Order: sequence, then structure tokens, then C-alpha cells
Amino acid sequence: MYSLILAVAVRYTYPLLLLFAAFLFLKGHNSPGGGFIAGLLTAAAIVLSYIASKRSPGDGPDRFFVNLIGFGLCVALTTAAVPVFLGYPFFTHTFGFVDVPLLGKVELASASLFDLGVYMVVVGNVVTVIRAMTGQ
Amino acid sequence: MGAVLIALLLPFAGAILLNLFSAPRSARAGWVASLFAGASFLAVASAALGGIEQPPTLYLPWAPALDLSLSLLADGLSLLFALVISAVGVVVFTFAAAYLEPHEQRRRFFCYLLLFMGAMLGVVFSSNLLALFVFWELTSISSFLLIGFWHHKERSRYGALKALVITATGGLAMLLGFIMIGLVCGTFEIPELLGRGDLLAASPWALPAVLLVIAGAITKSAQFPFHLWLPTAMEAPTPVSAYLHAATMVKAGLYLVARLGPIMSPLPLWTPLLTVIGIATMVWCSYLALRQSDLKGLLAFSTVSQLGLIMSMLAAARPEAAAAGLFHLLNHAAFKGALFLLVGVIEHEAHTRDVCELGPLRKQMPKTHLLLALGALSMAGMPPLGGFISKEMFLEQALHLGPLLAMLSVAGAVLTAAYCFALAFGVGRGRKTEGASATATSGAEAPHDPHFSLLWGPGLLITVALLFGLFPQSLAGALVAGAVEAAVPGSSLHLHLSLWHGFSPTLAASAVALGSGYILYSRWWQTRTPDNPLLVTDRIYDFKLEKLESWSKAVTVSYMSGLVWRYNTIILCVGVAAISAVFLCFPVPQLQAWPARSPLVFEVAVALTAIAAVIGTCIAKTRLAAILSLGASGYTLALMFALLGAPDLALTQIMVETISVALFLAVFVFLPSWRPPETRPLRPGHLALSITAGCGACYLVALARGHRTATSIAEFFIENSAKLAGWHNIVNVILVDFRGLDTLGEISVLGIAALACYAAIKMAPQRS
Amino acid sequence: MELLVLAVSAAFLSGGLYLMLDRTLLRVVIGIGLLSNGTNLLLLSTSGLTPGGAPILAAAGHGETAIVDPLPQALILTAIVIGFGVTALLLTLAYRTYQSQGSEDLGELHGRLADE
Amino acid sequence: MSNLPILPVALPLASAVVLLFLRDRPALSRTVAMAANLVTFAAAAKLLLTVRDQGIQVLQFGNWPAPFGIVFTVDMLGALMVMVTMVVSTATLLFACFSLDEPRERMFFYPLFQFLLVGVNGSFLTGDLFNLFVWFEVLLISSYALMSLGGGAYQLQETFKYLVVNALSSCLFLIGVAIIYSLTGTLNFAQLSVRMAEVPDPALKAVVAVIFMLVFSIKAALFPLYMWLPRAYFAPPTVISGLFGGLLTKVGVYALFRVVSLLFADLPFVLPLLVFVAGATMFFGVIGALSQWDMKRVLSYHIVSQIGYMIMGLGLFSQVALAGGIFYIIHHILVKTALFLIAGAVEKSRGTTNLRRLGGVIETEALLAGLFMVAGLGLAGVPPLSGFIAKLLLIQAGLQQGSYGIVAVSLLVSFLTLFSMMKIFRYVFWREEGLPRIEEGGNRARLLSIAVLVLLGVAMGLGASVVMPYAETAAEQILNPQLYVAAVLGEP
Repeated sequence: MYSLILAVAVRYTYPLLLLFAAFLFLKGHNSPGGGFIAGLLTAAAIVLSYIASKRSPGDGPDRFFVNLIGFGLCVALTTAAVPVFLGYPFFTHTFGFVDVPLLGKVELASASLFDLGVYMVVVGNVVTVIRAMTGQ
Repeated sequence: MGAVLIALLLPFAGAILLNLFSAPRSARAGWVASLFAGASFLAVASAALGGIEQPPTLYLPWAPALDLSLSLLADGLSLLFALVISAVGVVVFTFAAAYLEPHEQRRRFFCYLLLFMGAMLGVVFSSNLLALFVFWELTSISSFLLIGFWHHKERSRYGALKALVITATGGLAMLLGFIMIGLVCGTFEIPELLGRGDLLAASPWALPAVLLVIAGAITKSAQFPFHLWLPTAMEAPTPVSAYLHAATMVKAGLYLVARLGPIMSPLPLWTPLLTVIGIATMVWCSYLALRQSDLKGLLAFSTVSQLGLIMSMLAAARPEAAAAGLFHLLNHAAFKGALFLLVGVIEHEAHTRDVCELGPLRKQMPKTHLLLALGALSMAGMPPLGGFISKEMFLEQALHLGPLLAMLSVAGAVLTAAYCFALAFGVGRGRKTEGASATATSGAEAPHDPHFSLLWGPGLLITVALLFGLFPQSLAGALVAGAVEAAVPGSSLHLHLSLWHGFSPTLAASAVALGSGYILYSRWWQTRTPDNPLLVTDRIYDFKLEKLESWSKAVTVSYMSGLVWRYNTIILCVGVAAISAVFLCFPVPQLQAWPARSPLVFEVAVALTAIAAVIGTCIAKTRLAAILSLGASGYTLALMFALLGAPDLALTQIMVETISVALFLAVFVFLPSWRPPETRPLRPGHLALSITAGCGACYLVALARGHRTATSIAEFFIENSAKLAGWHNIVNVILVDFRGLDTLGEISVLGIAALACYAAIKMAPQRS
Repeated sequence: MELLVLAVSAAFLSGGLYLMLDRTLLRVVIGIGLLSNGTNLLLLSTSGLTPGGAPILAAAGHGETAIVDPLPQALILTAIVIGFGVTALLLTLAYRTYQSQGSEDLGELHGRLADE
Repeated sequence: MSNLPILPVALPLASAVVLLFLRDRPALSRTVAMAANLVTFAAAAKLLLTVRDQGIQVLQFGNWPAPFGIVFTVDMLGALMVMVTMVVSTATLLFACFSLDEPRERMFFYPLFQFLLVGVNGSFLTGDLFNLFVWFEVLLISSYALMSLGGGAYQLQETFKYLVVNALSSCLFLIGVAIIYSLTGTLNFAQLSVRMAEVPDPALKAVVAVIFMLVFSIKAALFPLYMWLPRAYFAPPTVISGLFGGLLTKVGVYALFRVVSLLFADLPFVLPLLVFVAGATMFFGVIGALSQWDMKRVLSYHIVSQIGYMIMGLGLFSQVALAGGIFYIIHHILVKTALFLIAGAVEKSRGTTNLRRLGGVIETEALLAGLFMVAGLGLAGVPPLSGFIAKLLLIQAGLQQGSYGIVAVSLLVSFLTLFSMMKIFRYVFWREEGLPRIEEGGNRARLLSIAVLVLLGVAMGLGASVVMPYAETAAEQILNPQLYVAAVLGEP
């Protein structure tokens, strides 16, 4: 599977892909994108890097991506559950605008946090599945 | 009523305590159980001596919403049966304690026996039809367990199952009848039902209810044609046979007839049907008894025949007949219980109960034989034993039944006398053939009278049978009179039981019966070799059971293919058929177009590509081609999403499709050693089915979309997405906010899927 | 346009179902893939293919032209992702089955692993 | 607005996440899983009592008003189902802790178990059609995972078939969602109930009804769509079969109760059709059971047959019948799980559940035999056990409505069930000693978990007057969907 061209190509596109994923994640509030898509893209990038590298995808830390699923669920659930302790129904979101120097008015929404959880689960899922299947 | 409640609870308490505090094979279990039975008997006796309280019921609610209560009723009828149950119970318990071998599971045995006793008391004390049914079923179950107590024997298991199958079927029929009665009359309480018989008579359910209740009664009492289970039930340990299958359980059917008589006897068919069944059973089964060589088989058929006699009496719902039946029931409990126990003793000592293999008992076991003969003579109706009086009363009543039934009754009495003589004299004389004697003597020592612990029980019962003959009025008069009063309410019977009734046609009939019986015995029975004929009903039962098994197998195998495409075919066929049926039954609505726009050329091209990709996937010859076409169809789909104003979907679809295709390829193509898939010819049936289903689904959606009745809830999302949730990408807002819970579930699915894949790959297969 | 969308989803559904009635492991799996894609497209057709844009509000917030019904899109997104999870598991099972049995003919597999 | 209704979903989800991290420490996992289950159990009990005292509970997620956001709507039926789920899952978990092999425990058994509860409870509580789909998928994918866990060839193959059938039914579900959303423009059950009643065209309503009945019939294993069940439930380890046997099909049954009562009860053909299907399901199920010679397979077929009784209650659709059906569901979940666990204990003891090779188990495991006897009789509806009360209600309702056919079938099936239970008893517990004992099948923990279920079954029978009011309230709410609608959308 290893090919030099691919390896070189991936070396440069990998960070770009991750950056694009981050962009999609942040853009998702107001234009197409969001946690799912960003997560899938990130996972694709990671898988690509496996393919390009000499390592077999099955090598390396086994637990990280499984744990990532757990963390993602944890983040999502916590975001949803916090309002309960403040006396609101489960899943109540809030948002607000904060003035950040240099960037101007930035929107902060608790829903983003939930989206982050989604992102983590998607990445964890795809990478775990692909590693499991190809890492025999 | 307190005493009755205690009597009812004691056996159950005993069963529980026995289980908690006794070793499985404890020798003490029997004595402890006997103690509980004895206490229960004392409680019943004290209730009986205390006279009948007014009102004789105790209401114990169970599920009031269902009119289900465990209320108790202690009138004369209940007390008579309860006395028989508990008194015979005490004798049988003590007998069994001495009878069972030390290695047997005594705890289990006595636990079952106590359960049975409690259930039986429950049947006769219940004042609610449903509660009666509860205990009724419990007797069937405990009888199943007791018959199968020696469960390693094939015959025991067979007998247990047969008894259960027949009594449970009858029980269910009876339940249905009870529910009908309850629904019509508005109550399940027996005392209240008594006043509402006319409601039942006026209802269309009267006849079914009668038939169903009769079915319950005659299966339980092993009446013709359901007499088949009792002989095979004789595989039970002898104390069980004595208790359940002679003295008590089989009498539950009689109790039911007596108890419901006041309500049911005015209804059509009740009296005639039961009378005919009773007399027929009496004649036919006494004939069968005469042909048995197995002593227990003989007694079993004799029990059935005697029960038939009592049944015919109780069905008549006349006070005199009821008195005859109930008094005979008392006698029967005494002598038949004793006879069974004695056969048990004989089997215990001689290791056989076949008439042809027994030695001269009169010499070998004189005491046992004396008791056996007395019991048999009481059954034959020989004065001065109790059986004589009740037989007289029976014959007197039978003369009222019309010439044919009267003649049959006398014939039954003749046959009964014949097998009783056979039991009394034939067995004692010894019919052992030479060959059999050689094998018997070569083995153990010759049989002899057992220890007193095994004899006093039957002795006591025989004594009671004797005393019933000598002092009938003082011993049983009040009891029977009280019971008659309950069974035939409003009767004014001046019952006087006595040995001597003066010269009458009845006496002549008695004499004829005894005389002819003796002749039959000496001329016919002694000269032929008894066998154990296989019953026709038995054959039917076996055949049906076998059929049930083979038929169920055939039916199940025919559709449970285990092939997944057949499952799918069935689902699709059912779906298509159901939807077609809907369109056949209801007017088909017009297909209405919702605001549409004409497609651009580009869009048509994309759509055609997608269709082509799908067809390509279906007809692909290699794996790689199939997977790549699948990918192509997915990407064109993404394009369509984009064209339809769903950029989020398009992006997601592209990513998912890429990863899916990668997975497909990883699994199906790049792994070595895979055979190429066989190419399969086109399957026109499947194709037609799938096209019908696929196009049908689209048609339905289009149809529904044209008939929208209200605005979509999505208006709310469009309106409030930016205002209340702060974001502008509505789809994303729906996903994380409006319908965030869906997303939470969805990422759970993703997580689980990953775990499952991981586990499936990493875990070495378990060898099972 | 509606007819076109419906025709495409009908093709997806029919093709998927046809493959699901096959006895080859891979085709059944592919069939499920087609089927869920077809279902998604069908679901999207309910959003009303009115001339309108993607359900994304302009930054200003109000007053733009009619947009398509966003709800089916959200539902489809959920369905796509769930479908992906299921497909991944299905593939794993298929792979493991083949790996241990060396056959992908479901009838043959069933015969081989017949009850006990 | 109280957040109580989310707890039976959120707590198992949280514990699943925690257990995911504890996968390498089985001993700790057991404790945590058990503790989590008990907490959820308490929450379910609190929810049940709240519903009893205050009526239908509604939780609007994200504070979005009812038809727009997702709601959990907890009526008596839902609360009861969640409660029973927690009872049997706790018992099953106890059994699993003491019977499962360590490789399975390390391969996420406990998280998957909790995820399954998430899906099951979510399905019982949700008041939104699409959300129901999502929870269905959660429970299905957990069940695929649990079913294939361990990876024997037979297991994999049966999981594959189970998955394929369910994938088909899920697509059908989505098509149903597409149709009903096209028609009414909403997904909220309460609003659907209102809007479906306003749909003028009977054919379209009938189409929707047929599709959803088809979908849930597959999940609930109704005639003629139950072919997938017996083999699928035979494949996994017995404790997992037990959990499935008790719970999973009942989610389908619950969904049928829900949609039929809210959406389709006024269509003329729905109820008679259900009665017919109920009769066929019970009959063919029990015939299937009679043809089998393996304890687990017999029990699996009996699941099918018993589901017929529940649907009979729904099809007769009267106060008495519905109460009977609901009573039956609860009874069946308890008793059937107990029976599967007994099969599991027998398997532990003798290494097989094959009737022909077993025998004489009563001599070494008398208590197990006793528990089987009670549970088996309970399943067959022998009084005074729980099944009797349920059948009594159903038969009464059937007679009152003049549906003699279904009454006759239900009695016949009761009898055949008894016969089949006694067949197991005769072959497994009676007879000469079959295979020798490998280990003590009924060790204390396993016996405890079985005994709890059996005793609850007995208590349900004897204490019918305690349970009946709940079933009756649930039946009343089902008969009067306007109560449900009013609770969600406010008084009209």
C-alpha cells in the first residue's frame, strides 16, 4: 500500500485537511458544515495518513480512539445535562456574544460544545472501525 | 370460619416449612407432614362439630377488580368432602411415612402431598368459582408431580403427562364455562350465584356453559370417555394412588356436580347427560376392571366405575339420590382408600401386583388378606358393611331412572360384585402358575404380613367402613343430611340411614346382584386368564400426541427456512399485499402534484446517471464493479442533494460514501483468497417484487405529500432558528438544538457500532 | 423535478430490494446500502422541492426568499449517520463470517451451520 | 417541568460511558454497572409513582414548546414498561455478572448492556415519532453487538440475518415517517393524533396504518413476520437471550399499543386485523415450540406465541382487554426472562440446553427445578400465578365482545403452552441423569436473580389487586388518547 508519492502528498495535505475540518466545524453554525462533517473529514484525514505511512493502521495506540468515543459522548451528555442542574429542561442551550479583542464580537453557544461531542464521536467511530477492519 | 381457614392454610405452611427446614431424604419429613395433616383434620373436625355458622362464608379479596376472591364457604357439602380429604389424608400420610424407602426423596414427596391436600381443601372450601378453579388446577399439577414422583420410570412420566393433559384440558373448558356463568350472572361468588340461576337459564350461553362445566367434571373424575388417565396414573407410589386417585382428587368432579347442581340442574342436558355418563362409566369400567390382571389396574377401573355410580346419583339433584351418592362417597373413600393401601402392602411384600403371579395370600399374609376381603365385600355391597346400605340406596334410586338405566344399573352392580369377589377370594387363593412360582421362590423369601406401621392405616379405614354399616345414622346421618341440604337446597329430607330396610324390590335387586356376581366370578373369572386390555381411548390419545409432534414439526419446518432472502421476500410480499388490499377496499385518492418546478437538463443528466449506477450495481459481474457502482450511485445522490437545496446533506453524503466505499473495498476486495461471486441469472419474480415495492413506496410518499392537511412544524424552525437559537444554518440548529436528543441517540449508535466492530474483530471466536 | 426525484428514489429502492433478495452476502450488504440511500432521497422529496434555497438564513436573518423544509434534511442527516454505523457493523459481520467459513453464499452457510 | 423522565435514559447512557473506560477492569465494571442499574431502577420507580400521582408527565427538551421540539411523554404504560425493564435488567445483570466469561466482559459487555437500556427506555418514553426511530436504532445496534459478542460462526450468521431483517424494517419505518410527515407535517405523537384524525382520505390513513403496523409487527415478531426471531434468540449466550426474550420484542408491542391507540384506532379494519394476527401468532408460535427439542428454542418460540396474547388485548381494545394485555406484557417480561435464565443455569450446569441430552437435573438442582415449575406454570397461565390473571382478563373481554374464535384459540394455546413447559420439565428435570454436572448451575447469585423474577411473577399473581390499578390506569389512558394529547399540547 505504501507509495512515496502518496506519502509526500499526504504529509502536506494532512494539516490542510485538519484545518479545513476545523473550518467546517466552526462554519457549521451559519453555513453548511458542523460536527458531523468536520468529524468525517478529520477521520478521513487520519485514515489517509495511515494509508500513506508505512505503519499498518492496526499498530499504535489501540485505546485512544475508543476512548475518544467515550469522551465525545461524555461531552455531549454533559452539555445536555448541565441545564438540569440550573433548573432548565434537559438539553436547553444558550448562546451569547462576547467581545474578543482583535476578533470583534464572537458568538459563543453551548450548542457548539454539544457539536464538539458529536465531532469527537464521529472521529472515534470511523477511525476505530477502519483500524479494526484493516488491522488484522 | 377461623378453623376452616386454619385447616386450609396448615398444609401449605407445612409444605413451606418442610422445604425450609428438612433434609431431602429426612425420615422425619413424613411424620412432620402427618402432623400437619392431622392438625388440619382436627381443624376441619372442629368446624364440623361446631355446626354450620351463619352465614357460612368468609370473604377474602384477591383481585376485586376481577371479582376474584379467595372467599371460603363451609356448608355441609364442603365439610363432608373436607372431612374425607383430611381424614384419609392423615391415614395416607402416616402410611407413606412407613412405606417410602429410606433412599427416596421424602421431603419432595411430602411437600407435593401437602400441597395436594391444601389444594383439595381449597377446592371444597372455595366459595368463588375462580378460586375453585385455582385450587382445581393446583390439584392437577400436584397430581402430575406425584404420579411422576419416580421420574426415572418411563411409565411414570407417561402417566403423569396423560393425567395432566386430560385434567388440564377439562380444567380449561371448565374455566371458560365459569367465566360464562360469571359474566352472565355478574358474580363469581357461589352463594350469590344460587339466586341467579334464572339469569343463566335465560342466556344463550346456558348450553355451552353446561357442556363446558361437565367437561371439567368428567375429566377430573375420569368418567367415560376420559377414563383413560386413571389406570396409567397407577404408576404413582401407592399412597398417592390411594389418596389422589381413589379417595379425593377424582372426587373433585363429583364435588363440582354437587356444588353447582342447584344452579345447573334446571338447565337442559345437565341431568340427563351426567346420568347417562355416570351409568355408562359404571357398567363399562366395571367390565374393564373384571378383565384386569394388575391389582392396581383393577382398583383403578373399579374406582372409575364407582365414581360413575355416584355421579349419576348427584346429577339427579333429588335429595334422596344425593343422599345415596354422598353416603356412597363416604363409604367409597373408606374402603377404596384401604384397598389401595393394602395393594401397596402386597406389592411391598410380594414385589408384584399381578393377580397371576401372586401366591396364596390367605396363607402368606392372613391379616392383610382379611382386610382386603372386608374392603372388597363392602364395595360389593355385602351386609353388614357400609357399602351394602349405600348400594341399596343407589339401587332404589336407580329404579326411578327408567327401565333401561335401571337395568344397566343392576348390570353394573352385578359386574361390581363379580370383581369384588375376585378381589376378595380370587387373589387370596393364589393363581400363580408353576413357572412364575419358580422364579418368585428362587428370589427373596416368601411374602408375609408387614409390620404394624403399614397395617394400622388400612385397618382403621376398614373399621370405619364396617362401622358405617353398623351405625350408619349416628356416624354419618347428620353429615350426609347437612351435605344434601347444601347440594339440593330447599329439600326437606328426613334421612334415616339403617342397615335393614325391610323386604323390598331393592333388597331383591341387591340379592340378585350379589348372587349373579358370585356366579360370574366363579364361572368366568376363575377360568380365564385376566389381561390388561389396551383401551381404544388410550390408542387415540397416543396417536394424537404423536401426530401433534410430527405435525408441528412439519408445519414449522415448512416456513422456518432460516434463509434471509426468504424472510425478506415474505416481508415484502406481506407489505405489497397489505397495501394493495387497502387500495382495493378504499377509494384510491387522486395523485396531486404539489408546487413543482421543471428540471434543468443538468439535473436530468444527474438523475439518469444515478439510475444507471443503481442498475450497474445490480448487474455487476465482479465485486469491484459492484462496489464502485455503489460508490458512484452514492456520489450522484450527493449531487442530487446539493441540487435540491441540501448542502449539508451533500457534504455528509460525500464523506460517508467515501468512507463506506473504502470499508467495502477493504473488506471485500483486497482480502486474498476470496472466490469471485457466482453470477446469478436474473430472477424475474424477485425483480417484479422489488420494483413493485420500490415504486409503490415512492408512489405512496408522493400521494401523501399531495394531501398535506396542515402546515409543517418546520415553519417554527425557520422562524426561530436565528432568533431563539442564535444560528443561521437551520439544519444544524435542528440537529444540535431543536432535535438535539435525536443527535444524542445517533452518536450513541455510532459509538456502539464502533465498539461492536472492534469487539467482533478483536475477540477470538468462542467455541461453544 | 419531483417526478425525477421520485424516479431516482424508486430506482434506488427497487435495486436495493432486489439485491436484498439475493443469496450472496456482499450483494445483500450492498442492497442495504442502496435501500437506505433511496429512503433518504425519498424522505428529502417530502421537503417540498419548491424553488428555493438551502435552509440557511442570511446573516441578516429575515426577509429572504422561501427556503426548502429543513426538517427532513435534519432527519436524513441522522438517518445517514445511523445507516453508516449499521453498514460498518454489517460489513464487519460479513467479513468475520466469510473469514471463518470461507463462503459468502448464505444458503450454503445456513446449510453448513444448520441447527447444531 | 421536572427532568425526571430523562433519567431512565440519561443514567444508563452516563454509566455506559463510564463503563467504556473501565473495560479492562471487569470486577469494577460489575460493581459500577450494578450500582448504575440500581440508581436507574430508583429513578424509574420514582417516575412510576409520579405518573400515578400526577398523571401523564411531559418533558420538553431544550425548553422548546411541544409540537416543535422533542418531548418525552410518560403515561402509565410507558412508566410501567420502564419499571419492568429496570427490574428484569437488574436481575439479568446480576446473572450476567456471575455467568459471563471474561473475554466478553472485557469486550464491552457492560457498556453495551447499558446502551441497550438507553434504547429500550428511550423508546418507552419518547413522544416523538422520529425520536422513536432513533431509540429503536440505539437498541437494535446494541442488540446486534450483544448478539454477535463472542463471535461463534452460528452467532455471526444469525446476527447477520437479524440485522438484515431489521435494516429492512428500519427503512420501512423511515418511509412511514416520510409518508406521515408528508401528510401531516409533524412528528409529535400528540399532534399526529390530532392531525391524523383530520385526514379526510381513509385510504391514506389506512396506508399509514398498514406501514407502521408492518414495521412494528416485524419488531414485535407478529405473524407472519416473526421468522427471524427463534434462531436469532437462540444464538447468543443464554443470559443475553434472556434479556432479549424479555425486553426487545416488547418494545415493538409497546410501539403498536402506542400508534394504534393514538393514530389508528378509528380505522375499521385495524382492530379485527390485530385480533386475527394475534390468534395466528399465538397458534403458530406454540406449534413451533412443540416442534423443538432445545430448551432455548422452545422458549424462543414461546415468546412469539405469548406476544399474540398481548396483541389480542390491543385488538379487542376495551378497558378490560387492554388492562389484560398490559398485565400480560409485564407478566411475560418477568417470567420469560426468568425462564431463559433458568435455561442459562441449566446450560452452566450441564453444558447444553438440548432436551434429548439432558435429564435428571432435579436430583442435583432441586431449587432450580422448583423455580422452573413455577415460572413455566406462570407462563402457561396456571392460577394463581400472574399469567392466569392476564388471561382471565383477556378471555373475559373476548367473551364480552363475542370474539369466540380468539377465545378458543387462546385457551388452546394456553393448554399447548402448559404441555410444552411440561415437556421441558419431563426431559430436563425428570428422567435418568443425562449429562454429568460440570459446575453448580444454580449458584447463589444466579439463583437469586432467577428467584427474584419468579417471586415477582408470583407476587403479581397473588397481589393482583396491587398491580391491577396500574394496568387499569394505563388501559384507560390508552382508550382515551385525548388525555395524552391534552398533556402534551395543553387543553384545547
